[in-house]
Amino acid sequence: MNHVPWLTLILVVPLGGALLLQLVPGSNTRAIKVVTTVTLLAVAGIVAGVLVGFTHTPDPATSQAVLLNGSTKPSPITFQFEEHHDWIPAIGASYHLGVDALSGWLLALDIGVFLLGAIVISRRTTQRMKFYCGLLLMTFSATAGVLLSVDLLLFYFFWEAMLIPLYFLLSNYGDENRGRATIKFIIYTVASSLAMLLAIIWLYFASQAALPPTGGAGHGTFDLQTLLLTPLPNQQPVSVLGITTWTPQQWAFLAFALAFAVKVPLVPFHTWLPDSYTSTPPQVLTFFAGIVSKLGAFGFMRYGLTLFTGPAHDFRWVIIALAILSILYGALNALAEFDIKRIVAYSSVSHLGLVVLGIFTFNANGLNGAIIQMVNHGLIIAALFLIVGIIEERCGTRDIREIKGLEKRMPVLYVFFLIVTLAGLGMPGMNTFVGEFSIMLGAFQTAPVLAALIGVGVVLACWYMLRLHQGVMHEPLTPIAEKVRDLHLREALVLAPLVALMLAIGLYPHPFGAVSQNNVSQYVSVVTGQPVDQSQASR
Amino acid sequence: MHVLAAIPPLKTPSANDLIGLLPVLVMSGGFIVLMLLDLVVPARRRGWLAAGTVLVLAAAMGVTVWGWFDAATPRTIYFDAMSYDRFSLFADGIIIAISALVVLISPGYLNRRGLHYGEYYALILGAATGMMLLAGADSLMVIFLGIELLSIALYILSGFARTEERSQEAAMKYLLLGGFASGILLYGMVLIYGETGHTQLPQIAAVLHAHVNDIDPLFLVGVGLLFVGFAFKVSAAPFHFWTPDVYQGAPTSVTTFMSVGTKVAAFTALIRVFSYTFADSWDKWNGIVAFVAIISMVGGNVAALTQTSLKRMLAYSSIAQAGYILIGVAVQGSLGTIGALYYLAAYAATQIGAFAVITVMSGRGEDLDSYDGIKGLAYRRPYVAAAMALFLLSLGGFPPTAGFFGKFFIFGAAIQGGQSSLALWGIATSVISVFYYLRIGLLMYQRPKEGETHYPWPRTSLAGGGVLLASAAGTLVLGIFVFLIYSVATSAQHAVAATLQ
Amino acid sequence: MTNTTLMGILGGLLLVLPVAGALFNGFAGPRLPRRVVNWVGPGVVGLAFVVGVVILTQVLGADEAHKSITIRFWHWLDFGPGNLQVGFDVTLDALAVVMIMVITGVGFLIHVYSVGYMEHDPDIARFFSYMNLFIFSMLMLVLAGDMLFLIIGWALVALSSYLLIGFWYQRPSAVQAARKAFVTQVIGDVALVIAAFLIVVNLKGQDGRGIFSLSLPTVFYNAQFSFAKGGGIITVICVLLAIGAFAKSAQFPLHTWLPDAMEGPTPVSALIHAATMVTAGVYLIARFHVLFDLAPVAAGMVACVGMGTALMAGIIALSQVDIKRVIAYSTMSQIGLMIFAVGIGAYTAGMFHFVTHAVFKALLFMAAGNVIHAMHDEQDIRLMGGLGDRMRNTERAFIAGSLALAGIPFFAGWFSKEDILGFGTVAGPAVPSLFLVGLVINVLTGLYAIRLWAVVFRGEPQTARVFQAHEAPRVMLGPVMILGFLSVVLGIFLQWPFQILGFSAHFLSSFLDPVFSQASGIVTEPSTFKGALALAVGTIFSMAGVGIAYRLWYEKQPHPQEVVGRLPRLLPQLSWHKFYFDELYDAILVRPATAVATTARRVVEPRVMDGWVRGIAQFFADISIDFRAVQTGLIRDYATAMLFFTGIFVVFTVFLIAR
Amino acid sequence: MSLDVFPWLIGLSTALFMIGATGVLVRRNPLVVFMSIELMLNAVNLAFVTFGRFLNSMDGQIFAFMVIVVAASEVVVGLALITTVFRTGRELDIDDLSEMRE
Amino acid sequence: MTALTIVVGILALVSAIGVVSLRSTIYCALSLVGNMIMLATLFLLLNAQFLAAVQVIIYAGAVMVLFVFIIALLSPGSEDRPALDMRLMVGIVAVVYVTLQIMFLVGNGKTYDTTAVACTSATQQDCSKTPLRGGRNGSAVNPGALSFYPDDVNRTGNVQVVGGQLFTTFLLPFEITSLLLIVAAIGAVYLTRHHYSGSRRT
Repeated sequence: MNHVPWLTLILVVPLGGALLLQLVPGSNTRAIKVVTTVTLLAVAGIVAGVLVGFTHTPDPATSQAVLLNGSTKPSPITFQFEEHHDWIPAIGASYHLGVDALSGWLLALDIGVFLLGAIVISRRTTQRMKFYCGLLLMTFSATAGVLLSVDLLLFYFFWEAMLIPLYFLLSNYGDENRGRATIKFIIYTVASSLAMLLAIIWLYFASQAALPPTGGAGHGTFDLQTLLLTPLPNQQPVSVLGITTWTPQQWAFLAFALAFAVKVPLVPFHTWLPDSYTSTPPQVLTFFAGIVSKLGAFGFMRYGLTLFTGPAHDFRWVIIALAILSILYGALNALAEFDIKRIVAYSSVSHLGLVVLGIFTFNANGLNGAIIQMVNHGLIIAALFLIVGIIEERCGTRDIREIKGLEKRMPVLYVFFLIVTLAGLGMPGMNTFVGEFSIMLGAFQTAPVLAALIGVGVVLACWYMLRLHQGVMHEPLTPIAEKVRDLHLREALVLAPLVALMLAIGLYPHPFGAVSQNNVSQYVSVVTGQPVDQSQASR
Repeated sequence: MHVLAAIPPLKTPSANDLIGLLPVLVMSGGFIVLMLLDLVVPARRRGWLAAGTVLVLAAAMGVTVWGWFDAATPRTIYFDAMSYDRFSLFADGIIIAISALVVLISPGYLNRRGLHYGEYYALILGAATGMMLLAGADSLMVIFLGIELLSIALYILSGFARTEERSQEAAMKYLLLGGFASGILLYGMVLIYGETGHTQLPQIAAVLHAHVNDIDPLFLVGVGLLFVGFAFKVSAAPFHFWTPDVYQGAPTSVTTFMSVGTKVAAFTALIRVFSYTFADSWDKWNGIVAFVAIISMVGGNVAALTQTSLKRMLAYSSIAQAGYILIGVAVQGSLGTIGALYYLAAYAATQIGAFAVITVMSGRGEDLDSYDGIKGLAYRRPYVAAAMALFLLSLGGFPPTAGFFGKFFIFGAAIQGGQSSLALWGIATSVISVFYYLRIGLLMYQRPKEGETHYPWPRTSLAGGGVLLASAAGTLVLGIFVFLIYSVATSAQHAVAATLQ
Repeated sequence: MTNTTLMGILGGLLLVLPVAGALFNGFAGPRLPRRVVNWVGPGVVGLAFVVGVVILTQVLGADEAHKSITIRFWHWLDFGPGNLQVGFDVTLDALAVVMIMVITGVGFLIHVYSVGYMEHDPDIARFFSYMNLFIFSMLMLVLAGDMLFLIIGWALVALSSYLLIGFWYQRPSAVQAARKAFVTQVIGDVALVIAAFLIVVNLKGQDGRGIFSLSLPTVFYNAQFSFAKGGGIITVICVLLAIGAFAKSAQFPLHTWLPDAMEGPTPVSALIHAATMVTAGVYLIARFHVLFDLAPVAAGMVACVGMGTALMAGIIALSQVDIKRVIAYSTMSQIGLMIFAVGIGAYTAGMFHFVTHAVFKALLFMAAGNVIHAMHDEQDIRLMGGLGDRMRNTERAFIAGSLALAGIPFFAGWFSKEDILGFGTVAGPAVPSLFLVGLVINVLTGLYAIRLWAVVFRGEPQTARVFQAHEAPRVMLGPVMILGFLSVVLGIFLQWPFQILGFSAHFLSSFLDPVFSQASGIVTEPSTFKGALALAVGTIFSMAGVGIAYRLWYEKQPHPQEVVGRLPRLLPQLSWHKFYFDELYDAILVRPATAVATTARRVVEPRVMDGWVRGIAQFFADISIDFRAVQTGLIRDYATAMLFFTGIFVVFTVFLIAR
Repeated sequence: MSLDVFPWLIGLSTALFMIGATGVLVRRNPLVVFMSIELMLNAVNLAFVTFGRFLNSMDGQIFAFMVIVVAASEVVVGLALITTVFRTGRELDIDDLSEMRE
Repeated sequence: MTALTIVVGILALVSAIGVVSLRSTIYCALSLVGNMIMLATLFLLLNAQFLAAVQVIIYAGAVMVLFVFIIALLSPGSEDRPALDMRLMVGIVAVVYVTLQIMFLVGNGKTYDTTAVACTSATQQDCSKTPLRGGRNGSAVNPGALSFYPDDVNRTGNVQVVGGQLFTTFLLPFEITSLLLIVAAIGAVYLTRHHYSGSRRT
């Protein structure tokens, strides 16, 4: 196929932009911002093109997996816009990109939050803008790479590479605690990711065991499509110190799950998040909180469900329990917190627990809901952090007890904040309701009690979101809030599209289901082992 | 009377042997020439010596590259004294390259430190020659001599700042402990010689292969002692004690050189001896190697965790890196060797870069060594700081840098070889290592406070910048275009396997 | 133009008008002259009322097949066959029309009233924005043709209520009340959502194959095939629906928010917390009557809860001193009756009482609003008294409303309330015990209704402010008078038992019949004799209540304090402290939840969750120091260690490997 | 020389080697430490020659020769270093060389 | 012969202990000289005449003279008493244990044929040509390298044979030693040279 490598362009154009930035003098902040924004706009154009060109119900034959014996077979998950080149031929690692509905939506979110991140940069809030913008563009490339790669090694490559620009961003911008928080984040992530690396290597050798005696590739594979169609050898449980534990495949799943659970994060692997989110400035958080944590959930769905169907079932309830724990625990912490940024951070823990729960329902409603909720969360968390950031900047404190009655001084912010709060608490009619309802339905189909537990979480969410919103907006003005000014036009223009999207998705979420249902049914089919048409009629 | 009939006839070396020795010949020739040149070059023009050294190294590199194609079929020269194969040429290439990089950053550094003497270049070349001999050695005798050649040169280089107490102390420690370790190494060689009747590796391998089920404990003791000797040279724990002290005390450019060169050469020999010559008794010695690997990874990384001296931190880090590479030795299978070679290349590019930053940034007074010295570096020398950060990330094993694929292949080898526990140790300690690498990064990017004085970093010279650029490029190329070095390492592995199995 | 298209346009218009008003007032309002806002706010609701009337005529004129029309605006969500598929549907039928008429009609009057009431408030635009949003939400709720949209509307009214309760956001008590109301509502939402799940998962078609749909017509049509009458699942569904309804309608045990909600401006109380929103629970049960008919146990529970709440609220209303709270408890009590009605299957009766109650309760609130307005925001009735001389028209309207509330014959409330009690004699659990409770409630209603009138408007003025009070302006008085008129005649108009002047007898019943005709469990009318008896007894009790109250509070013979003194101490205590529900919930829900949250944040998070991370970090930092201590700097130590480990290797080799 | 002495010579060599090693551990005078190292190398030489004798191999003697040469050069460098370090008249104690630690 | 060996061996041991235990540096050096001479004697007994000569000339001669010279230069009277501490314990245990262990391993019957008589010439009969296991195994691989019987070598001349080997089979190692010596020389010169600043005028 001789088509334009659109997906490669998505990865390369930002890097090109970052290089171009080096030619701009550091003092010319306007030019730097223009270059960054234009680069991202160009990428946004490509992403939009890809999404428009995305076929809702593609012919499965268009996405062929190359088996280890050299033959091809339709991939269980249909990817589009595929690009396939050798990378390290000796070990069968390939540069294999592709997009499915899951990655498509997240890609849209990705470019969205990064564009937002680029727009909110200002000379006032961001020193050394060239450095910053370069890192921003690199982070985008890495996150997009995570979403687009179909090869496990390539996926891991981007997964870890993402940490580098993030490390610089987090360690250079933020309050005085940023150093510790950054190291905590990186260590957490690296520790879990390295476990995943071992699991990836194990998968490779396990696939090698399935090689035909003669002919074929001669080596194992990292390719997701191939791995999905490669039977793994029979597994004996590993015994550690004489105690029989799990099979290697189960261990591998646990390693993957750990990596994703940290990134999401699921309680009890979450403690990096409040620290990190609290010490990071809002312009970084727009994309850091906006996309990075979704990648964990993405991983659960893309790899956890597909490569490890057996272990995913074995440990399903463990993950679900952690997800429920995250929902409730995050909510409780948000409820007792006084730092407005940390409240938002804990709310994020709670929300993302729901996403993971949706994924582990193993049915179309849950998975579709999870996809929607990932996008929603990206929008909400970005908006919330921007708002909280504005409040912090105006008031000079983050203590909810010291800020009150802002509605009087900031009526415009109040409206935005209200809508975002409502979205955050899952108000029916808002975007999150679509996702939450779907996930709850999926969870209900899995086990009714889950829906009830989520219900408790929803009530708590309502409580803490209102506590946050009312806490800063209502009651008589405190001295600290006496002189604050309302939103600038710029700030309002940044928040407006986010809020508009929240309302729009709530009003017309139809595109989500329309685009995703084909791929989602494939995921469900893979994880449940039922054929695609049957898996659709779950229960 | 047939007096001579009773003893074997003498064998005569041929011209082919000389061809196989070409890289070493160029180096040693250059060594002699530079030593003589030093006598005539005026003191103010010692930069010329550096240029001359680089020329020699370039010539050697040319010969090595030529040899890569010439030695498509591996062979041994001088009656199994050395091998002429891609395995040793791989190491030669790295050694020559890092020597060139070190020589490029040296004049500026030595001038600032008031140490710019001509002997320096001759000694660097001498040590490099020793390293190449060690890397190509195919007999115990050449291994020993190679080690001694490089060691003696490095003893002197460590004490090159002869008026400084730290430098003296470093040299003394290195010398005494080095001699001690040489003794242990030699005793191991004796036992192996006594148990096999030979000192040439191919013949030892043949003996072992023929008697694989009948291994004498004494031989294994010899293997163990030999390994101790090697472990000392690659600074693997618990034989690493000299490393931090010597790295810290020696002039930084020397540390740069020896931290990479010694390791590359010694590991090349170690792999040749253990993974291939002793391959048949792998199950007898792999426990010890794995033990040392684990101790190195844990000890190196943990001790580096709370360091406040840059050079010591990098020293402990290099101990840990030795542990990772040892995993490649401890596991059976070609991937272990390939991984170790890849790791060595990656380590060379990265470590030389990291030390080069310290070298290039060292001012006239004390060496840049304390953590305080790099605080806020990014605000004054953004590109240098960025390069340093890249090297640190590579040491930490982040893609898209070289370090990632080094670890990837090593862990892959461990899993393939059924030694997942080693890989687990590896990742656990990698996590620890990330902590202290990133801490340096944080310091460099720490915003300087108003009116705060900082370490007087010198201006970056063209050569210094070039070296940093080259290391950074190498780090990235090894991290992205993996197949380049991977295929090279694979053919190196094929070569060593062909000569010894 | 087909009927469906027209109805679609009308339905759309109905929804769009208030939304447009809300957006206009919200965004443009603050920058426009006050007059514009004052026109736009009520105007859009008035227009909606007109549209509602057109819809009414359409439904009245429709043939049998088109009595209920469902229009799909757009596909809302589609996860593929067998999974969630939802359309934005609007259902227009008699039940919806009745609701529309009340919502837009009463709503319009209250909007007009607000123009006067909020005259001095600078945030009038925001106020009308919220009010319009409420009208939209309520319409969404009643028009929804899909359970999901019903839930959306359900939650949106809660939102509007929240916004309006907390309208005066600088009052901490208002903020608290708003949050309390909203959280309680969310509990109801969750119950509804789970009910929806139970329905969608269990719904089956005639052929026994699963139908994955939340479309209300589909659900109602297929309910009979999916659920066995009295089965466990349908009972759970109905209990959950009922919980939703209880939350919205302030029924036990989710009732505590309503009195607090009186923190909002009085028009809000009139519109939301009396006339419309709180009765949505009644609407919900009526709407889902098909399901409730299949679950007699759940329906019985609903009836009991309704009657119980009615009794409890009646008792509480007796002792309260805040004018709005008295009316609020009265509302709670009356809604209890409605809930009782729909619980026993008397859906029409319930809806009838909803309509009349909307009228007279809105009236009472607005009249109370006039009083508060005149008293400069004073709400304590103990500080009033004798206002009737200064606010004659208001007093007249108030009396009309009170009598309607008390169920004095031929007032609107009499028709509807006695209708419900009549059904109580033949249907529901434990007949006729709940009817007997109803009689008690009749007495209580008379008592508190007349007490309020007597204390506020009669007697001696208690403060100087009373003397400055003056009648409300026309814009406020007008709606009050209109509603006062309706309180008198509406019952006659809607349920006059004889055919007269072209209006059919029992107009409302016949209008609603097509909706409830499917209902299998609809109660039979009580026999004429029983009905007449119940009517008579009920009326007597109501009149008795009024009479006693008149004696006690107007004539003060005996003085009410003496009577209270003669009662068991517990009763007035319970009444005054609202049966201690706030304290109870605080003790068993709020405090424990807060304590758990605080523990999570202060103890679990730093010690446990972060503790294991920090513990590991600290551990490594500690052993790092130990490791470094090994590095003594002494050459001899280094050599010793090397020799030692070499020896270890020798031992290891000889004794472990070489064996 | 008969084969009977073979194990004794190897044993002697080991003993000398370990005595040398012990010398490195216990002595503080750098010169004596150095001598101890020389002792170790000598012990190795003895083993080389012994093995070579009974293996009928020349490698042992050649190797021993190399060891002697190496030892000599090490001594040259080592003594030069010791003179540099201790020339200033400080006490001959290697324990003083412990500025760098941990 | 054997008696001489035993005596020389014991003397070597004693002088070695002297090196590490004597307090005065100069005595240590003298002990080392003694030790070297004993070893040279053993070399002679083991038919390594060239090596014995080298040992005496280079070691006992040149190297030890250098030692004594430096001792005299730096600290003629310095004393150094080994302390009784952990290090000494490790050392003593190591000496005793390792020596016994190695001897035990050597004498386990596998390392060498305890009953055999070693041949001294290729043509000798009634003896073992490969008394050591290493010889037995090794000669199967490369018999040429393992056929330097002492009598045959002596007949040619030990020095001639060693020299011949050095310049043929072991040419490369031999050349490396030359490099080594140059490096050592440069180093020694550099380290001991007087300090100067600026240009050099030697």
